[in-house]
Amino acid sequence: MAYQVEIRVVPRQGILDPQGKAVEGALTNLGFAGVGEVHVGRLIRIDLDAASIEEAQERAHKMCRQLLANPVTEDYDVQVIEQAETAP
Amino acid sequence: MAYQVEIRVVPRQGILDPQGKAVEGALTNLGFAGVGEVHVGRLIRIDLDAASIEEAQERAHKMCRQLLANPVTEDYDVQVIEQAETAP
Amino acid sequence: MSVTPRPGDPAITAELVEDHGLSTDEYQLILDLLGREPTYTELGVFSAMWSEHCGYKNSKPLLRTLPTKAPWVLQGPGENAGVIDVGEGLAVAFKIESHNHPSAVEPYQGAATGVGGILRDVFTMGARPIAVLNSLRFGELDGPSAGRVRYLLAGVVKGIGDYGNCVGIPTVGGEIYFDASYEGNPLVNAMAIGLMKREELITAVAEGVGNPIMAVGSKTGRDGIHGATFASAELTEESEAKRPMVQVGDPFTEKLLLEASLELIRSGHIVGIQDMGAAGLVSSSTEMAARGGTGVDIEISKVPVREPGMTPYEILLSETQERMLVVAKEGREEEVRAILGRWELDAETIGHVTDTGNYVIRENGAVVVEIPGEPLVDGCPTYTREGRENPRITELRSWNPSELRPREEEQDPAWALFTLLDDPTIASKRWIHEQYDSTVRTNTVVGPGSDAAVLRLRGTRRAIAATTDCNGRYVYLNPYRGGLIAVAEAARNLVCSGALPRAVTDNLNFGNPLKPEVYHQLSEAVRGIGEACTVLETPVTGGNVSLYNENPAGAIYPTPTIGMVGVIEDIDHVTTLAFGEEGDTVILLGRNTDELGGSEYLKAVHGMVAGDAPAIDLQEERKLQGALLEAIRSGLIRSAHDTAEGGFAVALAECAIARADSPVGVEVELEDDLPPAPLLYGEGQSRVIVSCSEADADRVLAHFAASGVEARRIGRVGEVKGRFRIVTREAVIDVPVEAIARTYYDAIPRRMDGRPIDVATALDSEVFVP
Amino acid sequence: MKIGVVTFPGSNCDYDCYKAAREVLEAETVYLWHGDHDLKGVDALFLPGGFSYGDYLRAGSIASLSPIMNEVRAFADAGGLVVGICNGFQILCEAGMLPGALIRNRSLKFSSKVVHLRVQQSVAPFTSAYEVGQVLRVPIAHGEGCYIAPDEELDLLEAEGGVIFRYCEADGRITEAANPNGSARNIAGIINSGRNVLGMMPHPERAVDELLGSVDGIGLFRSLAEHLVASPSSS
Ligand SMILES: Nc1ncnc2c1ncn2[C@@H]1O[C@H](COP(=O)(O)OP(=O)(O)O)[C@@H](O)[C@H]1O
Ligand SMILES: [Mg+2]
Repeated sequence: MAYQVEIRVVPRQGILDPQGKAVEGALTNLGFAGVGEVHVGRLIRIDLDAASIEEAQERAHKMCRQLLANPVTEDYDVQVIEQAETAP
Repeated sequence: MAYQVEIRVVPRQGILDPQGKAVEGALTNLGFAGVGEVHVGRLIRIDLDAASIEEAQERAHKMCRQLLANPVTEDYDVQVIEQAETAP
Repeated sequence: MSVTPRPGDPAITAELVEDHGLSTDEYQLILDLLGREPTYTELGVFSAMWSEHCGYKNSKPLLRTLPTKAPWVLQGPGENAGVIDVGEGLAVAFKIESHNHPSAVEPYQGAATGVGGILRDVFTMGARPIAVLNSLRFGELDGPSAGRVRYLLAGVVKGIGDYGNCVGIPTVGGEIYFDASYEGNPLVNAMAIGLMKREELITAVAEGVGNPIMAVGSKTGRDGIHGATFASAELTEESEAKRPMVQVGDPFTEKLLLEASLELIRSGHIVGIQDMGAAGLVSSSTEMAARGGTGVDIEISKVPVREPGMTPYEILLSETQERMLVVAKEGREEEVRAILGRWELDAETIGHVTDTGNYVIRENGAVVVEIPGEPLVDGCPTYTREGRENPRITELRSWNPSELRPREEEQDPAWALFTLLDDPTIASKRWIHEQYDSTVRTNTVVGPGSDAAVLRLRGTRRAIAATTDCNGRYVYLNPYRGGLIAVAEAARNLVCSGALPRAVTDNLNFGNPLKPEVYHQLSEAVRGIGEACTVLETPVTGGNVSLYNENPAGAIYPTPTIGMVGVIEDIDHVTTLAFGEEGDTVILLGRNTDELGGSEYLKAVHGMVAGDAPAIDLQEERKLQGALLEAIRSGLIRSAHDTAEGGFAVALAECAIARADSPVGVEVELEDDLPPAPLLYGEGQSRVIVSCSEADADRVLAHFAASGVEARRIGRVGEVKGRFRIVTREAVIDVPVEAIARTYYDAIPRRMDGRPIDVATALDSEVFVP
Repeated sequence: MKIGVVTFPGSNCDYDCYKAAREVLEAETVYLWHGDHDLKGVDALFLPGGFSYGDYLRAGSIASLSPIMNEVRAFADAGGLVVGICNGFQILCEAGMLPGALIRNRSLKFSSKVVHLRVQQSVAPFTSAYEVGQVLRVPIAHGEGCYIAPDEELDLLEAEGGVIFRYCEADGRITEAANPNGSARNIAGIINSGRNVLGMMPHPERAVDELLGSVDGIGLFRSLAEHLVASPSSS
């Protein structure tokens, strides 16, 4: 089965996030009202073949632990959706 | 009203994505099976005060056009959810 | 063989031909050449090869007039890069290349891929890149369009930095000017320098019938299709729409390609290698064949692609970056693959060299392109256009400085100086070059911030110096003089650093050559460059032509950027602009003049661009440079800096504040009987400020007197953080040197830092912030 | 004495490290390939600067999983000396061989210039040739050199004497202005609790030649050599 995995990696709460800070300032500079905290993270999309959605899930989490997220500074979450079998 | 805006910025379809390529290679080298195309983008989370969800939406799109996404090389989408009124 | 149009190819109509930038006469030429109608694919091939970018339609006749030979020139124009002998068995390859139009559309990627391309041009000659320089032009950093300019500047600088830093080649120098004439059409020229042993020189030829042709590096996508023709058309609203898929740089793959290519070249398994640059596979394969006097036969379906359903047209014209074409020796494919594999790169054999002299492309066996190679490469018609100076400029030039009334603020003689030091074109470029790794590879003896960059040559006592220079405003006001001065200043910058100027690579950035006023600028500037290169013995070994640089307001300032390389015989001769010790004697070489035309002072203080470019006498210049180099070599000179934009006062300030954290005071007196403005800020040529120890002063003065070069003691170097003092007959400037330094170093940061655009750039989102 | 310099795809200071080791220590120096599992019996290891795998995910993250890193880890566990410079430091953190992480400079810009470093301690094996409080002039060139770690981790690091270099003013004062990238507590270089693994963002290998402006990096190589001579490595 073909799955579309989406992984969202964000700076852990309380960890310095220079990009978030900068964007926050910039948006306010540009005159946007009501801007509170801003955080900038990474979005990773993976086309993944797996036997089942559970397997895809499980494999994606392994990828995050091993490579995609830094346990010291980042949190992540994984979403897996089944892919429509339409040709590209 | 307090809203939580989530913006996902990804390389435009068909454009070279060296980051995605590198991650794809790394995952395969690590022995992960079934890995197809990989794309790496940006995830931006913004706490936003706005009168209505429409207004929040509209403002978020403006932010993308002005600052957060590059119309030449990137596509983006915006999701706005209402925030539980629990203190941070 | 019969050529069959592909099913689904558009019919060849007059419009289609025109869209491909080919005139009716040129199209007729194609018909005669083929004896039939070209296929759509063939039309694409011709349009690329006969574009300005590849065919040099409007510049070739002019370029032929440039001097290209000298005993030390190992490789002149026509190859990927020029090569000169720098002694002790070493050779240096260098070339400059423009990426103006891509950078106008997408500054970050445009500039990054510009650096990538020029690096490949150098290492495909067998040289390891050791340095990059960049020559930039933008609109004004103040005023209505400042937002757009910030966006372009931030993106371009980050693009150059990210690419060079990642590949690990130090960016050691360059130049940058801000002027409204570049609004909407910035100039981004990158120059790369590589080092090799003389015998390692290799040229990009496809020789040996039967030898396999291999595609190496990134898979081909739809990037930048028709970039070459794109680069040969004016930027208009439509061109925004016509915009091809933006080329994205991949410096990591470039680094692998660099290492693998050098290994391949040394391995002896290949006969030729070339970058797939502008017009990608087409130009690389045809040019290699033409040089070898051979033909090629390529099966397009073998080319590795990134996207499904790509047509031969797209594959041939794609400008996907980080790709190379390799001609291997027959039967050595496996060895070649082994070397590339080690660097995690793939190679596909896509065709072979033939003796037919024809350029043949097949799609699954069916011939879709068959064109005689020689005329395809060299048959591009060239034109000598008519040139006529725009009368407006003739009139501007006749403006007479004595009409100028000083401004109120000039009551305070220091005011104009501070105004100039705060002018981004003059101010410190630290904000820019601190984003460039200038010390990687540990050869950078003098990095950004002096007149020229200096790189040591390991294993010898030698070094090379490099600079890029061109004052477009001079060329605008007087193309011929402007051309002379661009070369003279580059050479002067090298000499000030202790180097003997050796050779030039030039980047001719001009407007639309079909306009007589532009063609006039082009031909006159080239005449000046040629003359100066001849007198100063710095032949042109290559370069790049970028025409159609226009914006709705008209053409940019004509900007023939001169990249020059020189040789320093002994590392002890390396000299910078920074004043040495307190008490050192300050000496002025050359003559102060009454000129103000085309000066930065006129523009920054009076908002005027007028007058004639400064006069220059090449023989005087040559004498000055010869004498200065002798003095430096004899170890008498502690610092040297030529006067340039901002004139004497700014040059003196630059010597005093060169060390940002410990600026030194200086006191000088000028007795010249000249009005303050031209004396302090005029840009009269052939002047250099040198310093030496008090004890050596008389010997230095005697030396220059003996060489027939005007030289006079004008003052002494003061204490660290002392006063900056200039006394003239009519005015006295006396300010703390730290104030000078602050203004000079803050000018660009205060206009750039902490602004939204800064953030957009950091996010690599590169969005235009109005 | 034999020194090894690991080359990862995208390393670009391997040559500078190699030259520095060669010329300063006159020691036999060899390149080690990321894909190999062989350390060729070296006595000390350098992980050089550069952009391994383009630093396309997080700086050093992909390289930290290279085959040779298993040997590097084993070598360090056995007490072998490992020095990570710039990208090498990032790789060591990503590999978990040093605490903390290196993120985007506070300025969000790549920063290339000469900075001042205060030597926090003069101890074997890496800094015995320096005085405590000595101020060094050493180049930096990085975009992701902001060192961070949870506060308790930092406290522990300080308590163990793990902080080796701090960014400082020319006169040695530790100030915010002297901090080029926003690193926590101006930290520029640290060692592990085993005191045999060093990571630092500045480039000592670029400061070993008067001609290039500074020789303040030599001390690091000397210290390392002294230690190796005094106590030949187990590996
Ligand atoms: N775009 C740039 N990139 C790197 N260095 C630059 C750039 N622009 C200017 N510089 C550096 O700033 C210094 C001053 O430049 P410039 O005023 O053009 O010198 P000069 O007038 O002597 O040619 C030079 O050392 C030059 O290398
Ligand atoms: Mg100069």
